[in-house]
Amino acid sequence: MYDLVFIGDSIESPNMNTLSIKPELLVKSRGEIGNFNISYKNTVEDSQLNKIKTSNIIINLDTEKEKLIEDTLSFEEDLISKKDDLAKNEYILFVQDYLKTSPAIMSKFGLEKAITLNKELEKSQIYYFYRSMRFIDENDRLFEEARRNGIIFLKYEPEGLIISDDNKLTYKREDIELEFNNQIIMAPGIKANNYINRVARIFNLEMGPDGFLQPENVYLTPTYTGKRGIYVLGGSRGITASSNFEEELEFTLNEIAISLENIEPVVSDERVVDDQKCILCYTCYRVCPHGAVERDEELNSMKINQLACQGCNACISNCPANAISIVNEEEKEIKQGLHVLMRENSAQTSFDKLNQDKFSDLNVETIPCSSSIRKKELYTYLQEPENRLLILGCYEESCKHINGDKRGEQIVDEVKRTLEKLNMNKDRIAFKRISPRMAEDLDQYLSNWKEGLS
Amino acid sequence: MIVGEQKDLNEIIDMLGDDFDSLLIAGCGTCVTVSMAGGEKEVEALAEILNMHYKNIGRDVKIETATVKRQCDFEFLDELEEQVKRNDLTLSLACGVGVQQLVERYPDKIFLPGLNTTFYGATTDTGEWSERCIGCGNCVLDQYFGICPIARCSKSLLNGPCGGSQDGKCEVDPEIDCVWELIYNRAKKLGKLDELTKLEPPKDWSTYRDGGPRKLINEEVYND
Amino acid sequence: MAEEYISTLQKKLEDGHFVVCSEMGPPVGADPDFIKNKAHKLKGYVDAVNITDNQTAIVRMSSIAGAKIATEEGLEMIIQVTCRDRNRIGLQSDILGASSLGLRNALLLTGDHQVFGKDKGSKNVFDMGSVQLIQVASDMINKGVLLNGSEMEVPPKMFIGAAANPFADPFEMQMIKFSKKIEAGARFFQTQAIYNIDKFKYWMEEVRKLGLHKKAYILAGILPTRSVKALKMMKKFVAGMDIPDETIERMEAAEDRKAEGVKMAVETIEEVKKIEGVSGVHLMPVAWEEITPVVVKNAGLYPRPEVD
Amino acid sequence: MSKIAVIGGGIAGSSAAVELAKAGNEVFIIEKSSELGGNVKHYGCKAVEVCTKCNLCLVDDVINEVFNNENIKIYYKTLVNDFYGEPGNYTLGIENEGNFSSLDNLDYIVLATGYTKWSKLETGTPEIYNDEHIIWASELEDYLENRLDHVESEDPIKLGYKPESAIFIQCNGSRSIQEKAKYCSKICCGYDYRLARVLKHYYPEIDITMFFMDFQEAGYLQSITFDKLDEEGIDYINCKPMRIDKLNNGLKMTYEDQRTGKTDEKNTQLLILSEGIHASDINETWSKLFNLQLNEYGFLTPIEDEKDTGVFLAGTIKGPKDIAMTISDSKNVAYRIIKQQALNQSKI
Repeated sequence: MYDLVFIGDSIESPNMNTLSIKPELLVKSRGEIGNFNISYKNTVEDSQLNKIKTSNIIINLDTEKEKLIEDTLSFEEDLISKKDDLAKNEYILFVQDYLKTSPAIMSKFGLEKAITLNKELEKSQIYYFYRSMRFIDENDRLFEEARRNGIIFLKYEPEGLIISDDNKLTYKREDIELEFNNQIIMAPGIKANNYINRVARIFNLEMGPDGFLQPENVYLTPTYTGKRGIYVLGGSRGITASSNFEEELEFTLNEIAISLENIEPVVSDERVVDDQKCILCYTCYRVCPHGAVERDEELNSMKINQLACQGCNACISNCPANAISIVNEEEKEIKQGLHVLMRENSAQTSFDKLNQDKFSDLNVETIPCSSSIRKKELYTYLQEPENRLLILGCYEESCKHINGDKRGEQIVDEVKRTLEKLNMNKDRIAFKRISPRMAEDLDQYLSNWKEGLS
Repeated sequence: MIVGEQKDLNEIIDMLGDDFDSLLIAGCGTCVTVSMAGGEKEVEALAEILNMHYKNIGRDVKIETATVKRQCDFEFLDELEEQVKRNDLTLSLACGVGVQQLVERYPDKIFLPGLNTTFYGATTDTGEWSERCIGCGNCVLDQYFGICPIARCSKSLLNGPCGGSQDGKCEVDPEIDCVWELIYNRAKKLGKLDELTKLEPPKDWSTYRDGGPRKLINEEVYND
Repeated sequence: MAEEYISTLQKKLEDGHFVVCSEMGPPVGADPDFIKNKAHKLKGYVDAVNITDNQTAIVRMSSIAGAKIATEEGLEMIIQVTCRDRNRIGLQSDILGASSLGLRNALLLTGDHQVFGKDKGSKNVFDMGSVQLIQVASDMINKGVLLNGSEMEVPPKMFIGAAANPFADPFEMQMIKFSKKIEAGARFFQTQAIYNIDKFKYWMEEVRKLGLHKKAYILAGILPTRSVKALKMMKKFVAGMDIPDETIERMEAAEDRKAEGVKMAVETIEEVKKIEGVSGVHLMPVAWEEITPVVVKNAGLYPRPEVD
Repeated sequence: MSKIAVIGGGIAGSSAAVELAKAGNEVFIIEKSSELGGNVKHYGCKAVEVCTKCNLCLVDDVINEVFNNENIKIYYKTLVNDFYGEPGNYTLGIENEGNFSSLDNLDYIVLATGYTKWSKLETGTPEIYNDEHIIWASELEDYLENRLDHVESEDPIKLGYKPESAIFIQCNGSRSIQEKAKYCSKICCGYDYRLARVLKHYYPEIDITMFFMDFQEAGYLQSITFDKLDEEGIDYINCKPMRIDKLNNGLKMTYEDQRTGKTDEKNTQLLILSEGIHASDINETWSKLFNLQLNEYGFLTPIEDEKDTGVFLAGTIKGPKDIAMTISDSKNVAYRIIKQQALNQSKI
C-alpha cells in the first residue's frame, strides 16, 4: 500500500511511501481515497500489468511548451552555453506575453535569464518586451535589479509588437517605432500535457478550461479535483498554476498526511445502489461530480464509494431505473402551500441571516444540492393548484458539486416545459441562484415571491 | 441498443382520449431505460404529470405504474397480468417491439405507445445518443474501417462523400459529422486509403426490410 | 474514344470546341410553353442545356418530359437523373425511356437531400449513389445489360456526364470519388460554380497530375449573380459553395450590380479558358436564365459552332 | 489533544481553528470585535451569472464550521495583553470589556490578526479622498452585500445614482516607497476586475477605465488575462494618474498615457480606489510579546522555528494574500501543528 502515487513527476514527500507512474503507462484506476487500486505498465509496449494500491494520488504533469516562432530561443533554454553566439548580437530581444499573456513563472524565468545574460555579455544591449509583469516570489526584486543593470523594458500593446516571417522585430508606439534584426528570446507558448485527456478518462475527472484538469470552481482551490484523494498540481491544474507551486504542494501534502491518519466519510447517510434494479447504464457514473461511482465487478451493478461520495444526490435524481437510494431515508411529508428548497451552504446561509418570522409561512427545506431535486417529487407537489415551488441553488462555478446548479436548473426547466404544455402556469416553479452573501436580495425576492409577484 | 424518446405530452394525452377511467403506465427496464425514455423514473414522473393534468381538467382517472425488465419477452409480461387486466388502458413506455408483444400477450386489451422508437445507437455524451447502425442485415463495417456509411451518411453513399461535405460536416445539418470525413481520416491514419478507391457496386438490400419483415432462426436452439 | 457520336454535345467536345452548356429548371406545373419559351431564348447561344430533376428537392415537371419538349424546339438537351426519388428499377427504366425518346445526354447525380425542399417528410431512396448509377447506366449502354444481368436487345444510347465539386471536403477523398466516376463511365463533368478561382486552379492541377482531364471532359461551372444577397445566401446555405469575401465585397461596391455580375462571370470564363484540361463552361444562373445569352456574347463565345 | 489559542477570528484564524478542532483539539478563538469574519465580513457576492471566485463563499463555510464545532470556544470583544510560560504550557492574559482573566496550559498559539486596509491608516489619505464621488473598493464591496440581483430595481447596488462612468485606480497604497509599501498587495487587480464586471452587469452602458501598473495573476481566477479583459471592453491605462481634480458633478483625472507618451485627461462620476494590504499596528506589540521579527514593511516572521516555540503565524499577518491563499496558508499552519503533535506523541 502506497501513501501517495504521483502521475507524472514525483516530488520529495517526507515520511510518505510514494510511487510515480508515467501518464502513458497508466491503465486503470478503481476505488476511492484511502484505497485506490491502480494498474499500470512498465513500458508502453509491455502487456504485463502491475497492480498497486495507494491512499492518495497527485497528478503532476508538466505543461507542453511550444516555440511560438521558429528560430527563436526560449526563456527555458540554457542560454549561457550559447553566450558566444549571442555575443555577436548588438541587441538581444526578450519577449513575453506574445499572442497570449505569459504566466508569472515565465516572467521569473525571463527576468533571471536576462539578468544573467546581461552580466555575461558586456557589449550587447538587452531589450525586454512585455505587456504586463506579474509578481510572484522574487519577481519584484528581479525586475528592479534588471532595470538597475541597464536592461531596457518596453511595454507593448498587442498590435504594437510585430515579428515578421524572417524574425525582424518591430516595436511601435504612437511616439516611437523601433526595428530590430537580432536574436529573439521568447516565453514559450503553454499547452496542457498531451496525456491529460487519458488521465482524466481513467480517473473519471471533469476537465477544466483550456484542456487542463481543474474545472473553474471556487470549491476546488487550491489543488482539489472533484474527487477526494486525487489532487492536481502545477502544470496539470492550469496555465498559471506553477506560480504558487510551493504553497500548493505543501498544502496538498499536508492534506494527504492528515487523511493518512484518518479518513471520515463526508456524509453520514450511505447512498446505495440496488443491484437488482441497476441496469449498468453508467448514468450515475457520468453525472457524479465526485467520481464516487464505479462498477462493482462482483455484483454486476454500479456501486457508490462511501468515502468518495459527497452527498449531492445527483445520481439518485438522474438514475433512470430508480435504483439508487439513501439508506434509512425518511419518507417526506408533503406540506401544502409555498415550498422553498434551499441549497444548504449557499442560499441557506443567506436565509439564516434573515428575520425568520417574516417567512414562517413558507415550508423551507434544506437540500444538499439543487441537482438532488427529483422530477417526480416536484410533480407530486405541483398536484395541488395553490402549491408553488422555489428552488434556490448556487451560482455557476460556485457549486460544491461542480455542476449541480446546472443539473438542478435543467430539471426545473423540464418541469416548466411540461407545465407549459399542459396550459398550466409555468411560474409555479422557479429556480434562482443565491450566494451566501445575498441575504438582502433573498429577503426582497422571497417577499415578492410569497405575494406571487416575481 | 435501441434508443427511444418519449412522445410529446399532448400527443400522449390526445392518444389516451376521454374514454377511460384507469390507466397503467408500463415501463421497460432495458434499452429505453438507458436512453431515459421509458424506465421506472420516467414512468413514475409521467404518472404524476398525468395525475396533475387530469386533476387540473377535473377528470377522475386512476393511474398505476409498473416497470418490467424487458417488454420484448412474454415471461416478463406475465408479471403484468393483474395490472393490465384491471386497467382500461395500458400506455407502454417500451420500444415498438414491447408494445406489440403486450398486444400479442393480452389480445383483449388496448395498448398505446408512449415512446417513439428512434434508432440503434450509442451513448455519445451524458444525455446524448447517436445513431450508429440501421440493421441492414449485411454488415459492411469491414470495408469502411469500422465506420458505417449506410447509417451515418444522410444519403447512405458507399463510394465517397457527396459534394455537400464541407469542413467535416454534412450538408443536411451542421451538427452531423460527415461520415466520409471520418472514414477518410481513419483510412489515412491506418495507411489504407487505397482501399477506398475500389468501386463499390450497388448494395443488396434484400437482407434489410426490403426482403419483407425479417425473422431470425438459430438452428442450434430453435424449437422445431 | 468512340468513332460514332451518340450526341452532338459529344461531337463538339471531341472536335475540340470550347463548349458552352446551360441549365433550365422545369416548371412547377404542367405547362409545355414554359419550356418552349425558355428554349427559344437559349437557342443558338449554347451547345447543350441541362434540365434539372426536381432540383433542391422541389417537385417540378420531370426532367425527361421537359427535355423532350425542348428538343422539339431544336435544343440539344442533357437530362438530369438523381438517386433520391427512384430505386434501381425506376432509374434504369427512366434511362431506357429517355433514350427511346431520342434524348442522348444524361447527367447522373446523387441528388439534393429532401431537407432542402418543401417535402421534408418524404422518404428518400438512395438505393444507389451517383457512382453506382453511372456504372449501371454505362453497363446498360456499353454492354447492353441491366444491373440484374438481363440482356437487352436494344440497349439505350446516352452520353454520360456527372458532377464534380472542387470545393467540397475532404479534398483527397473527393478526388478519389471523381476518379471512380470516370472509372464507372462518366465521359463529361460539370463542376460546382466557381468563385474561388485559385482553389479551382489547384483542383485542376491535381486532376492533370492524375491524367483525369484526358479521360473525361471538364466543363467549368459559372453562376452569374446580380445581388449581394444571392451571394451571401449561397455562401451561407449552399453546402459545397466556396465564395470568397472579396467577391461579396466587390459586388457590394458595384454601382450596377447586374453589369458587375455579368462582368464577374465573363472574367471567370476567361480565366478557366486558359486552364489546361477545361473543355468548356456550364452556365447556371439561378432565376436569371435570360442573362445566359449576354454572358455568352460578352465572353466572345457567340456564335456557337455547328455540327452535322 | 492540545489546548490551542487562536488570536484573531478572521478568515485565517477561523480556518486554522476549524482544522485544529477537527483533529480533536480544544481551540479558543480570541476576537477583538463582536463577530467573526475579519476584514471581509461584510463584503458582498460578486457573481454575475457565473461566480467570479472571490472566495467569500469559502469564508462563510469556514465560519459556519466554526459555529458548528463543539471543540471551539469563541471569546468576542477580547484583547490579548499578556503572554508568558514555556512551550507546551503557555498562558495568555486576556481582557474582555475591562475584565481581565487568563487562558492557561496552552500548548500552541496561532497568531492570525490579519492586516490593515490602507484606507484605515492615518497617513497617506489626501483631502480630496473625502469627495463623495470617490469610494474605496472595500466600500463598494460592502454595497454589494445589499445588492438586489433578482429584484427589479432602479438602483440595484444602492449607489444612489446611475453611474455613466467609473474609474478604478489600482496599486493604491501599494508599490509605493512613500507609503512604506514597495510590494504588490496581490489582491487589488482581481478584486477590481470583479467589481468592474458587477458594474457592467447592472449598468451595461457604463464606461469603465482602470489605471494599473502591472497585472497580477488573479489568484485562482485562471481565466482572467489581458486578452479576456480587452474583450470585455474595460479600458486599461498603464499608469497611476498624476492628478485628481474636483468638478461640479464628478472628477477629472490627469494622466500620462504610456501608449502615446502624452498627457491626457478623463472625467468620471465614480472613482474607485483599491487599497493596499498594510501591516497591522498590533504587529509591533506581537513582535515584542511573542519574540517575532518585524520586517521593513511591518509584517511578521518567526525568529525561532515555530515548531520549537509553538507560536505559529497564519495568513496576512505575514504579508499580502488573497482569501483562497489565506485559507490554504492557515490550514497549512493547522496541519503543521497537528503533525508536530503526532511527532510529540510518538516521542512519548
